[in-house]
Amino acid sequence: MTLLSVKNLSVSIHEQPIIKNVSFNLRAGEILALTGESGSGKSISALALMGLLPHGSKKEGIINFEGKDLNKISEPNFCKLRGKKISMVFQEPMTALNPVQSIGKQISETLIQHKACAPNELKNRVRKAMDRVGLRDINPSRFPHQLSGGQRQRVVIAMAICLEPSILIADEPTTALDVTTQSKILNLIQEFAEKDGISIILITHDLAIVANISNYLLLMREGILVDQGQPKKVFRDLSHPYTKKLFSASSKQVSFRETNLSKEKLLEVRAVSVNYRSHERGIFSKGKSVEAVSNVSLDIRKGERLGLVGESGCGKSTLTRTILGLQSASSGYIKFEGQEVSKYANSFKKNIQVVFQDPYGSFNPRQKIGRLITEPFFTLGREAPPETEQKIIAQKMLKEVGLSSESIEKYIHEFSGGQRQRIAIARALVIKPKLIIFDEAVSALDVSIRSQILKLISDLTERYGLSYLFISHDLTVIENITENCLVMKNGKIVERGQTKHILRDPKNEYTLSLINAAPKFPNFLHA
Amino acid sequence: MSPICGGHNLTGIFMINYFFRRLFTFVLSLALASIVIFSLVEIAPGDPASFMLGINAQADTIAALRAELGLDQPKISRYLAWISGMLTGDFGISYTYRTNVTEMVGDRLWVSLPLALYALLLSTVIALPTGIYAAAKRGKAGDFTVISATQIGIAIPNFWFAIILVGIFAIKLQWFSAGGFSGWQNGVLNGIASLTLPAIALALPQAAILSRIMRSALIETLGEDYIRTARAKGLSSWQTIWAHALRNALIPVLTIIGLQFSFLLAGAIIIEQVFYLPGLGRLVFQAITQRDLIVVESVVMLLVFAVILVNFIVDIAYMLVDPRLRQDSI
Amino acid sequence: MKYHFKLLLSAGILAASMGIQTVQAAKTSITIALQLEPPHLDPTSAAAGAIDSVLYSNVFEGLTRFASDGAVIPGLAKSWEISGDGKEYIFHLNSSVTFHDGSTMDSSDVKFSLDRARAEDSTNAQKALFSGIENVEVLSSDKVKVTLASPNGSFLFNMAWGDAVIVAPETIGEIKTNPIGTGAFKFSNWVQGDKIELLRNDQYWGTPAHLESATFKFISDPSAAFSAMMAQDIDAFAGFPAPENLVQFEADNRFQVLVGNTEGETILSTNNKMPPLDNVKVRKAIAHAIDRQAIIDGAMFGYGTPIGTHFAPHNPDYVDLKANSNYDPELSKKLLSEAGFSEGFTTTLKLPPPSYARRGGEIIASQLRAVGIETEISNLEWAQWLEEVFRGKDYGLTIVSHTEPMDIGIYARPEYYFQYDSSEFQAVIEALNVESNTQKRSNLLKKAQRIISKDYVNGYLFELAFPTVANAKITGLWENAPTQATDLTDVKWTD
Amino acid sequence: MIRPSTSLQFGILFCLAPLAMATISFFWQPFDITELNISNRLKSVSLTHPFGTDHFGRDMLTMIMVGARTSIAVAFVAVGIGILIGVPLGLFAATCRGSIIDDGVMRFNDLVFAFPSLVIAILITAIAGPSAFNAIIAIGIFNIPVFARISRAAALSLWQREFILSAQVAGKTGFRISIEHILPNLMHILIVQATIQFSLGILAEAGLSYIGLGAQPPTPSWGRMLADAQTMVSLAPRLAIVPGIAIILTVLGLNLLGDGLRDALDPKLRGSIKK
Repeated sequence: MTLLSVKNLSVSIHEQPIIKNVSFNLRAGEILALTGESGSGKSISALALMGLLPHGSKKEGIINFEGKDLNKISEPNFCKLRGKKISMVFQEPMTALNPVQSIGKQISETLIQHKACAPNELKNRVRKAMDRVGLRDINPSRFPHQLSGGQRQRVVIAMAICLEPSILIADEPTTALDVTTQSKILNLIQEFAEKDGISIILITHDLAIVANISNYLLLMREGILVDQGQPKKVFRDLSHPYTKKLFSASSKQVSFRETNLSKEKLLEVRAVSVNYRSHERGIFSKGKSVEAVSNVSLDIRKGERLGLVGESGCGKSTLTRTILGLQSASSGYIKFEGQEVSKYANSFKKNIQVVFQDPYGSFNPRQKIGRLITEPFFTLGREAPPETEQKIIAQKMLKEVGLSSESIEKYIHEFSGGQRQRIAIARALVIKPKLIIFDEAVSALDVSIRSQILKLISDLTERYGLSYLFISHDLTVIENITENCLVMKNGKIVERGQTKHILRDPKNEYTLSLINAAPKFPNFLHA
Repeated sequence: MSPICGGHNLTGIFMINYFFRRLFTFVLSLALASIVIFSLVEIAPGDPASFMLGINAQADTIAALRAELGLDQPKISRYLAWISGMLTGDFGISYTYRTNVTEMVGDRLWVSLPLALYALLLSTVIALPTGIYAAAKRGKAGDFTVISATQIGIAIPNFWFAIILVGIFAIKLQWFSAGGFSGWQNGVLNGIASLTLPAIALALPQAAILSRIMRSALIETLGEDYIRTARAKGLSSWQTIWAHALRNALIPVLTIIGLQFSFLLAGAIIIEQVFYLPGLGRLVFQAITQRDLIVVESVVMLLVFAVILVNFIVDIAYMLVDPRLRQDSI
Repeated sequence: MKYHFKLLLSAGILAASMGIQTVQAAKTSITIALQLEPPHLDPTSAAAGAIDSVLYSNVFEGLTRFASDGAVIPGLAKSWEISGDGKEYIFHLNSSVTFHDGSTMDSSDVKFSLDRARAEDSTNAQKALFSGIENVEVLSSDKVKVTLASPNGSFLFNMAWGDAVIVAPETIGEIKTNPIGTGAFKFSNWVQGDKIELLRNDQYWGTPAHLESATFKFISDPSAAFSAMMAQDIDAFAGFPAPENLVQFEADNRFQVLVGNTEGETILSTNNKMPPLDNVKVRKAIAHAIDRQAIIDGAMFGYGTPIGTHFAPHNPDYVDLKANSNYDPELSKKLLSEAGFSEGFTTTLKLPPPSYARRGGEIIASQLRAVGIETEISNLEWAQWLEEVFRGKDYGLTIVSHTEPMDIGIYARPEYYFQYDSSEFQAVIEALNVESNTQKRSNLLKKAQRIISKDYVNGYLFELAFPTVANAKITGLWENAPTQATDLTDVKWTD
Repeated sequence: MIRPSTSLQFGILFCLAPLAMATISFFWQPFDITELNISNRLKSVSLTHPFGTDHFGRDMLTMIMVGARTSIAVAFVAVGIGILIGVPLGLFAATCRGSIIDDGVMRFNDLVFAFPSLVIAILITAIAGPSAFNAIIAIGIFNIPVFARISRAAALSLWQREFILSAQVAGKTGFRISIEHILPNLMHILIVQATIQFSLGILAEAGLSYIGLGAQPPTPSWGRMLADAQTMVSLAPRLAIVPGIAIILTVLGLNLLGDGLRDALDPKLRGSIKK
């Protein structure tokens, strides 16, 4: 039975077309996956279905729901549908809740708005909805900031399903969450479809999730529906070239040549702990201190490619900052090529570089690429080559990372995310360091671009004989690009060893849960 | 900062702790302010005794008066006497008026405080609805009208506006008196009537500023994710504004209202001059020209105290409005 | 019902209706505005003219007093005898004079008042007035003898000043906030920064006042003064601060405008010790560079009488010496080059707050510039002016109105801020001080005027006018201001 | 709503007019305003005197032109003081974020904010005498915390950005990073704030001059013209209206300029559609 049918839906914002002529049907109890890379228009499609497009947008086409065209019904009537018949869950649980209202109040709002129950029943209904989404132990009088990200997402889901809507639109509901939390939330969503017969429109960029839980998939690219069908069939046939490209990027292993490691230690981290002082302090008492990194030791040998896996808040960023000398360790020491590292030692700084996660925040938007890339030369001090030579090196480096040498005169906003990450790599390489730290360097990138960047990293490090520490929350990335790896949890290293071994045969329970939770393409595809 | 530590006890302890920390800086600021004020006033050239006795006075007469006023004491002991007096609520005796400063300030506050509150009320009553309206209608004609009006409102000097108000409503139409204050003992309505024109003159630019801040705070809040969440629950856009956006948007607005209050209390000097109101501003202005040092010091200190107190209250009020602040540090 | 109706009325309409009520109720009371508020209410311990403006003759009286034309007439003393050597004065006091607190005023109060004013620790701003007194003796309850160290021709005049009023020892402690005098009005209430209220003294020893009550309001801002008068919030304004608005009041039949004369000689005070102003030629050049009429027109909108010396033109002893310093820029330039300043020079012009000084200063600066003298104008508050100019003598030129009556004697004080030191002049004043013969006094005064005029001590501009704006139905207000007083004893409403 | 370009256009137009008048007055003035011609006073609007003459017989148009110089100069220098002291202070505080110094700078800000600005301005002129220079100081002092606060807040968020981390990795000092990376990135905020403070400065100058504490004769300023006109409002209203409108239009222009610049300089709006 078709619950919702969309015909020729087009949306433009400020005269700029965002989605063009999208048509699809949603049947009862189905999980429809809407997928595509960033900018493909999947979120806008969802908002169009909800009638919540941003200011200045125009939509055309027909959205048929229960015999009515949602594009035509009045705003007050649409309000009666939202939350009751069609509800939505958003990507960012951290900001999706009103910070100054208790969660119970926010959940009950859906009930009150649609006059679903008598006031004296409200409490029970809220409790029931919270129990349903797995918040059995949480008091409804809590405020959002007192909950973890996963718990908040459950609150948002509770608000969305407490009136048992026909359709639940979930817009990247797990992207902002840790992998272990992600699988639990996905299970919950799946349950709604199976047990309660709620039709789900799941928006995600992750093809593995699509393959695992959806009944039907729609693949969008630049506002156009390019491929659709049952996931099993779509992924097996890979008839559309774009589908094929995406699929191989998500699943393919980067070619990775194993090298012989020398015994020589490049970086030696010994028993390093880092304490943070909490800001909550009294007038007379100092704040209690929180241990972000606890007794961590690690070595990186010359030519070694080491991975560090951990979920958010595990202390990996603090560790990076400590290694980079931006943060001082409370105890332990760090040696580079056998010499203890102090914060200001330039001999060390010129041999280490870093690539950060956010391609948008990594560059000063007011400087030209040429200046941005040559910034690391500053570490060389008087040894730095003259400016003209720096420019030549910069141009060469840009070519190495696959950009034209004219880019040197451009500003950073003229580049896409992937290109920016290439520039970041060029910047890291420009002074030929011995060690590079990649801090979640590909996490913000779309899957097809991610595989390109990973390949570039792999190629370049091989060519320059670099060692690196690759930090990521994503096991599949680590698997593809490191030979050894460490697993970190709550500031401690819980497991270490060869990446292959760890992934195949984890010793630690936490590592195991990480591996199990990571979405993988189901076996039916490999058959 | 860990997300799940917020038991009620902990929160309570934190709040008390926070309160005392703020109190500490509050007192420190006051102490610093008192030193600054005292030094500023002391280095001002001009002697209260010579001022009072005029051009025919003899040197011994001036010396006698200086002794009578205590001006022959060393600066440090005068400062300490002033501070310890203030702490016990005794602001000293005015050099020129020869009356208790506490009483004098008290009398003036009966004009300045109602005037400030009246102007603040007017400005809030005008600004909040227009700001909310403009935010709700952003990009449309209504928004344009409000924005244009506020732009002009900000640009008009309030004393200039005051002169025009007097010209129209006091001299031409004779609806209101041109100034002065009839006193509360002649009836509350009388008092309010004599404060109406000054309050309007003071409120206009304040309302324009507040309206703009209300608008932009609300627009910013309306862009938050939780607004979309609320809309997805089925709330209409007006319901969303009332139930979710307004309370969050009110936080910056509250700050500005706090600042405006202290500004209105102290900044009405020119308006008080135009309407010859016996308010605090005119008192301090007059005291400066007459070198009535003790009055200047005490009133300025009182005004600074008011501002710091309002900030303190606003800070504490934040904590009550925003549950996050009860735990996180600021 | 009525109450509710009232509440529903807008504040504006209410205020308007109240306005009508005040007009009807105003027959026996008056609201009169002054520019300056008294700092406190003791006329015997401050220079502030504002104290006299409210209290002189209304609340406090002296042995003698000024009449509205400036003549010295009997006050609390109904008559007096002067000994042949001019050193002893016996005053006969009016009997049945009581203070407002009911106690009688007798010769012991007179002794107390005069002794207090001349005491070592006195804070009387005009202590010099009493310096010649050697002894005060109570002869009987209504007779008091004052002995002077040397004869003083202006002693009776001095006793008419506000600083010489008679106060009672029992009430002196609170005089600054609760003045108890013998006048036709008693002090009732003071709302600081706003107004002072007086009530009729029904036990007054003399002719009782017509008004039952009077309110003095203080409006310092000239434009507020205009608005308040125009909106009829006040019934009269004594010493209206904005002469430019007088035309409008004159044209409006709701109002009357009284322009009286004052004792205020407005002069371009000159530092006679500061080069090049120590050169009499330079001072003469300045005097001829000034166009008095332009200043009177520009700064005072035509109100003011040009003067050529430091003397009030309405005084019978006045000599018209304007011709000594007629407007003649060419002569001025010539004098400058004779003095060796053909290229001109630069000096300072420090201006106190009143508009005659601020506006007049701008005009004078422009007139001096025309003959080559540059002035650096700086505007000072009174406190600064007293410190810098008056006491510090750090100035070249300044403009100020000397409002004390008969104050030509200041030119005899070489340490005075003009720093004029002329033995010839000093001798004249010394002679004057001991002279009580009227004709001889007159000759001496005329001589004194001529000396300072030919020495060009200061630039003599104009005698300050004293404009009073009042409701057309009020009579009995003083037109002139022989001293700073707003005598209400004779004021009444006509229908 | 006014589209960014519209408000920018109007803003530039309204700001250029007084600027042009001020500039022209340096080379050419319709009349000599240092020469007072009392007999010519209070002449009403005519061809020779488009705005009439004032109480000293000076040409009002010339007064407005020359007055623009003072008003603009006072506001401009006062903003300059605020920027030159406030911005380094704010940047310094942000560089030492969390430390005692940062705390001290913030407390200093609060303290200055706590003082009633007008009262302090009056005190300053009581100490140093009224003059345009002292008005500048009085207005400038209160600009310091404004700029310190906004530059600190903006710098703090910039310090969290990863490009600052890269600069730190490159071994650059906090001072150098502040100059090279932080300052250019908060320039647009500073420019917008400067236009706002500029307009407030013009209003403040007018207010101070109105009570006689601003520019001193013979220097004309718009505020002083208003002060001179206050008792003549009923006699010749244009004496108050002309400088009043000059002030309003300039302040309006600066505010529109600020709004327009805010939109035009906002990096979020550049190169991509706003989310």
